Amino acid sequence: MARVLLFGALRDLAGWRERRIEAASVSALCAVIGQEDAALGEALAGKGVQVAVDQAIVRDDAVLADTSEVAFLPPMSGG
Amino acid sequence: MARVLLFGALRDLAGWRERRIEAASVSALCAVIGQEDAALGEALAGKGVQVAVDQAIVRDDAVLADTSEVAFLPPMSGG
Amino acid sequence: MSVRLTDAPFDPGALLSDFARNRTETGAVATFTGLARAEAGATTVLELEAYPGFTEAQIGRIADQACERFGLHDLAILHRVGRIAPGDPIVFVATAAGHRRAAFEACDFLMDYLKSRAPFWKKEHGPSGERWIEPTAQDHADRERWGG
Amino acid sequence: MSVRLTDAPFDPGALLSDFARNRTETGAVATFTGLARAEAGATTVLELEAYPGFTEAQIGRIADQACERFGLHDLAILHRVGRIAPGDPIVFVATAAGHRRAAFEACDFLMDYLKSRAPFWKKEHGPSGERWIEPTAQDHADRERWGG
Repeated sequence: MARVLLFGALRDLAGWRERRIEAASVSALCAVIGQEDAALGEALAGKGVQVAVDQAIVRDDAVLADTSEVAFLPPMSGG
Repeated sequence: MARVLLFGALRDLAGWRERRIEAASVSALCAVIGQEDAALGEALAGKGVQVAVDQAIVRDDAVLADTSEVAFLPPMSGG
Repeated sequence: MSVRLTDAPFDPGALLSDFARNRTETGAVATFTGLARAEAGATTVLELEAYPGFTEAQIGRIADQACERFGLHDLAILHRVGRIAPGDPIVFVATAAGHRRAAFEACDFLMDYLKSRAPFWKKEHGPSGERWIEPTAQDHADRERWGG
Repeated sequence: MSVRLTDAPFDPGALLSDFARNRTETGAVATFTGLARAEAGATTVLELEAYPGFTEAQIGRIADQACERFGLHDLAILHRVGRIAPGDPIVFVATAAGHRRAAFEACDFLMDYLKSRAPFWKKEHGPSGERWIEPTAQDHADRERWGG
């Protein structure tokens, strides 16, 4: 099962920061999450949200392994 | 007699840093200095040399008092 | 070159002292320090979140770009995470170059990147609640000055 | 606002520590430190001369202009005079503003002025003798970016 991490506003919306979820790809993972929490599913597909698998930015069709770390990154702002 | 100050390359050229010289105006002062040291006189009239009387930048026809401090300022470079 | 995160308060002056020391060919050191603003009481605490490992790596890539683009001799970036009180430093960037134009521009470039592209998420806590901050239109426009 | 000359070595970091402390509405502090370069052994000592009183007053006028033009909260300028060894700081400029663009631009503006218009005279001493330094064409072009 992939290790799923949420950051920023996504974490507040979901009410969790980290979970293990079974999915074969990023898009499949988003579908699983969306079935359980429609608002979160919509937010994950929202404008400006990037996805990193094992700390590299990927496209939505990226394949997941059992040991993958998947992070959903809303718009960033430092400094 | 006015107190005359030289800075930067002008001081090296003249071989002095400060002298008292009698003159009624800046242009008269330059003439007095030029009679004694032609190279220095030419340098004082050179491009980019500014003149300050009592720490304010003036034109060459500025009048001098007995207590005036006259400074010849070659091109500046800090930092 | 140093890129670090810290969850403890830091003194930007101590970082500059270290950074400027023992440089005999560096004519120019520019720094930027970002401080948490109180916004006249509207912000009581700023909360900064990073993605440990990923955040440093992403900043490191931009730091490499800056070194090459501006011919830097060195740079240092320290970014605070966690809960930050008004007046405390959030970020410190220092750049070293032969001449001042490169040092200034590289520092400016790095800050524009940190403000709008670096993996941080920022929440303001205040008397009227909390809100997540996103880069402003100005932040995006600032970054676009550099292309890419 | 502080504008000072010193004939003793100084630590730019100590100045930044003081400058950045106790500011709860200043989001941005930019600094510039100019260091004497060894020029690979060609320069053994840099000698900086000022016109005491006049020099501080002239810098002060430009500092006032910078405060108004960029809406600064504060600024500090310390300029070394006398004989300066390679690696030693020559000048330190710090600017404080609400946001980073104003802090960066004011710091840049002040340095362009100091390089080409402030009443200092600079001589390089090296193994091949000594020479007076005048502003470069680049220094003049840099200053002209700001008008006036």
